[in-house]
Amino acid sequence: MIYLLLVLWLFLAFCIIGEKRNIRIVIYLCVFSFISSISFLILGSPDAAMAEAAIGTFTGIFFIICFEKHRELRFNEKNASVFSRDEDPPDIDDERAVQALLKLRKKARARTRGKHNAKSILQRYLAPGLFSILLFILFIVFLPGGEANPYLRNQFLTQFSEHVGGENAVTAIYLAYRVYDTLFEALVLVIAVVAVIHMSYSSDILVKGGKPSHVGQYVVVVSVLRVICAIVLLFGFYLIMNGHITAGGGFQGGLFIAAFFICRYLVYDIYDLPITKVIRMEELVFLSTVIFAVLIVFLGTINHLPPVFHIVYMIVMNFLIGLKVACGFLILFYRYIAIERR
Amino acid sequence: MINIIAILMFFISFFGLITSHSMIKSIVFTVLMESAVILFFLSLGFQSGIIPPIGVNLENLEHVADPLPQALMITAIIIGVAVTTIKITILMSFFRKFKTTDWDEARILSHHHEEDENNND
Amino acid sequence: MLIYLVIAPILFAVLLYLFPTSKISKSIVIVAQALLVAAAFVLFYQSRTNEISLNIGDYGGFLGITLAVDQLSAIFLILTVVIFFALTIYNIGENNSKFFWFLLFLLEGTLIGLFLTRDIFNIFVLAEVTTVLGAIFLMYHRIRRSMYDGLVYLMVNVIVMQFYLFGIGFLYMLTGVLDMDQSALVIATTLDNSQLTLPFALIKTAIAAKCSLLPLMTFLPKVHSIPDAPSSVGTILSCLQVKAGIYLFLRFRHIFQGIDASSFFLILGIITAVFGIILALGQTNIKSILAYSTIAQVGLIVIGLSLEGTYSYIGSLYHVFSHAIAKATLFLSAGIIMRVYDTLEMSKIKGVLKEIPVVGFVTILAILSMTGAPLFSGNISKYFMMSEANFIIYPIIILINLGTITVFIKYATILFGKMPAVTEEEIDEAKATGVLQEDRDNIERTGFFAKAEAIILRIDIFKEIAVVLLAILCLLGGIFGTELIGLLFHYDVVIRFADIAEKAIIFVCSWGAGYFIYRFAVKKNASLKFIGHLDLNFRTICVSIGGFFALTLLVVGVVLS
Amino acid sequence: MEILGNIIIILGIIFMLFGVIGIFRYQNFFVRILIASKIDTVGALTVVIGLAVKHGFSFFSLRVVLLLVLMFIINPMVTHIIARSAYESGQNIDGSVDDIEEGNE
Repeated sequence: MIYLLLVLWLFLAFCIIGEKRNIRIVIYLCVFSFISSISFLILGSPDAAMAEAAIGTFTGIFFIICFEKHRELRFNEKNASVFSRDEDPPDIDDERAVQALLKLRKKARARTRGKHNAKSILQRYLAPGLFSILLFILFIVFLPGGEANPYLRNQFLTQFSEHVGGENAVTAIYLAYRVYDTLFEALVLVIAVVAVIHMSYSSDILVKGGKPSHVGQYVVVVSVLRVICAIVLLFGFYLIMNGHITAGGGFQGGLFIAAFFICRYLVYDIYDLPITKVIRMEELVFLSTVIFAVLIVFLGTINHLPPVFHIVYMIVMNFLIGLKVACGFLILFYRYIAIERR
Repeated sequence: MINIIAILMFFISFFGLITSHSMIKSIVFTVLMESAVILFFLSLGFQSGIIPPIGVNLENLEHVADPLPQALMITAIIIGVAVTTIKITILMSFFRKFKTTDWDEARILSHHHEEDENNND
Repeated sequence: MLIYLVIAPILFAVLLYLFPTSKISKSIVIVAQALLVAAAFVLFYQSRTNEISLNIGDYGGFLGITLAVDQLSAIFLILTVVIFFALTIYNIGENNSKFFWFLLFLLEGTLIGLFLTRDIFNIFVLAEVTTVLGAIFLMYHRIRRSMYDGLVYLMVNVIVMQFYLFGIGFLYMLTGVLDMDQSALVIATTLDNSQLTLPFALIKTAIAAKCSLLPLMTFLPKVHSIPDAPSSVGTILSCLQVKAGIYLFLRFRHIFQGIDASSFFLILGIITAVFGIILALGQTNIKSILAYSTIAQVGLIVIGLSLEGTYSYIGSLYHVFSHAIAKATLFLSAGIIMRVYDTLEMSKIKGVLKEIPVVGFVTILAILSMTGAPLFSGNISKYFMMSEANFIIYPIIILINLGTITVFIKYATILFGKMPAVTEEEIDEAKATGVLQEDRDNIERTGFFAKAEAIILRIDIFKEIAVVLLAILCLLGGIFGTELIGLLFHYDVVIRFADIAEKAIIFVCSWGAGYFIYRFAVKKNASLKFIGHLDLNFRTICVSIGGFFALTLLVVGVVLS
Repeated sequence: MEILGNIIIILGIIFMLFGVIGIFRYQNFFVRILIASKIDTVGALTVVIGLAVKHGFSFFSLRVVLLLVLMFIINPMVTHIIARSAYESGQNIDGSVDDIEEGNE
């Protein structure tokens, strides 16, 4: 079963290599994440599977919004360069600079196009293919034999319920044993949000005047989503609150909550999100996550608390992380629909 | 066996990286590379009929999956998506400015000040 | 204590970002930075007597993450806080937004975390964070070249970190733990070399890319010397990020004790140094010269670390220190020069000594330290590095130093001469091509406006203070070299006067030879210029990563075993 | 109970098989989307019902039934939106292409 899936997985990778249209590449990528998610589930890791599934969806959405902003990006990579003056003025106002850039582009295109066309497919792919196969063979030759050393696995499985509590060993590791890693991972998300806001071009930090979703004309979609979005929100909170017992946790639940806000955007056409406030909230939540972790785990308090509080700690921590992730992805989504609007 | 598939995937995406001219494809291939490594980690200690490390009294069970790689890989997945969003944003800013996603063209365009100076010398 | 050194800068950065006003009070920043320096020194002082370690959460049995300070960590910790303190002073006078300080403090926190942690996976996480932060810092001004180079930097580092992650996957499979010391123990007791070849090659590939060893060295200096990026980021990347690669190199050498690949890395180091010098000689841009000479020095450090013996080990580590400080001085003064002349092209920069005498003087001091003049810290480190070299390596190190001297003779030409005036045509052309327009957003490049609008440009006094402080450190590191080594390494070293005199003679001869080489072989050499502008595209960089991996695998698996 | 469940699951798989054959059999886009939606709705729903029957009256079955309800709502919507956007971007009912933007190969 899993081998069948994995063969399909490899096949998709080959599809991406051969594909030229960007929109199809992204669709293949989404299918790829879907298959990876199912394989992870079969490998006995529902938490990672859930994270992968949610992440695959969000990455696909971001790519597609990106293509929607620049429609020429959607199709052929070679066509993705229709440079007409009236449609989309570049940043430089000066006419001469635009002309210079145009000339330079023409030159660059001629140079690279000449190179692309000169080689046939065989010439282009033969040497890199052989090189990759060589690396693969070398890798396989030196593959270390022997069984996996189960030292830490056994330690964790036997001790996590006593040390941390709960029933999910993965959450226990994620929130207690290796909470230091988790903090940095939350930090990466904070940085990503700030970076996306800093680096993308938009007239204002507020999303005022963002693009309405125009889903309103799709009556079926709107009425169905109106029902679904409540279930999505509920499921998100379910995952967060039960992260220590079943699969799921703060991160996965947070993504579901962000998905609820996306549904809300689609259904009600609400795009005037006070982004500055959400950013502030996200960072406050991050700060409180760090301080909470410092107080409970880093100071060693958790070992002196009765087991009930371990559960409380995990629920609060999951909740904070979930809130942070939800805010982060919400900002990312709204920022993506706001930037470079036409 | 699964780890060999993961390694194969790793090098397929490596092949993609060294052949693709499009920035979008390169970003996608780094995502695939990450997936390959994640699959490798999760397949450590795999056996058929494996069950997830959730529940009580796991210590008596033989077929419980290793929880540590799973926790590590959740971290890796999140870092991966954060980096990917940053990459997409840079790509969009870049495309807005230069209207191209081709690596070679982008290189020539973004270095053109230097090139001119070199030609003048 | 240990953990707050990492957490505090991060919390402080986020608090700064949350601060309602857009301008940050300068005193807050400088006080925070001074507190960090003080904390780091206290920690260093404590760690001298015994190693301080902290198991987060007190779980024991290698379940949690361990942070520890030993001698090696302490050295890098001190280096990090000193350089960041200088950077803070350098930037204090500028009208930087809070985003700048946010990035600076986050980078400091994560770099300190990278030097303190003992967990293999935690290193992956922190390395990713520093990479992302570095890439964003490079694109701080969001213009032209920085976007392309920032994207390449981000992509290549992410790919390389996948190799690292694969390596620690195998390491975890074989040893069953993620703690460095414990996995070193398990490897030494239960595993044989044939099992370790693959993880070794994978991890070394990542580390080699981090400290830009042989095949990957044309891309990192390009990133370090992006003209549009703030000069602080070049300093951080060139002085600390590359040194973090050296740190990881040493750590993983300790883990893979059984695999003795020092001869391989010796050869790699020599080739890297030679190529770094040749590439540096071909540059026409002052920041690129500095960035490429970093590669040469990294090669030198790797040579020193690959030699057997305590003295060369100490010398190399001390060279990490002295090179970082001298290079930071040079990079920051290059930032000031760029501000005044509004260009980085060597041909347009003349007469720095006359125009900005403080910067010119500081540059001379730093160059002397870099090239290993007596009384400077570079001399001490090179002295110890060479004291245990055999008869083949000894002349090679002297030749590499000769190359470095030639590079810096080339660099020193900017100090003399007369500052060229700006012509009307240049201003017109700049206005026409939109460069002037772009510079409006760019805070660092204001010299051109000053010239174009006939204003006298005033240099920020804090910038001069920062570079002067760093230059004084170079000098102190040389005069009190033995004491400093005793303090840092807990090891009493002796310097014989006769050796110093011998070194001084060699040094003077090298300067003479370097001048002749520069005068007759380098100055108008077209082929050097061609080599200097060699630029790998993204696909070629990926191929070279793969090539390095295959080479390491073959050498370690077939040749050395 | 278990045999009944298995029979229903096999029935669902047969539905799916017909759907897959249908996709390859017809060339018209709208016919294809119709058949593809059959795989989603009829096939998958039958399999899920089979699972619920197989496990009898339990907490697991309750969750499966919830899933079934969600699928029942979402799948037709997705098919609808694909078909509608195809129509709006110029795909004609008779199968000819109006002015759909195609990147050249």
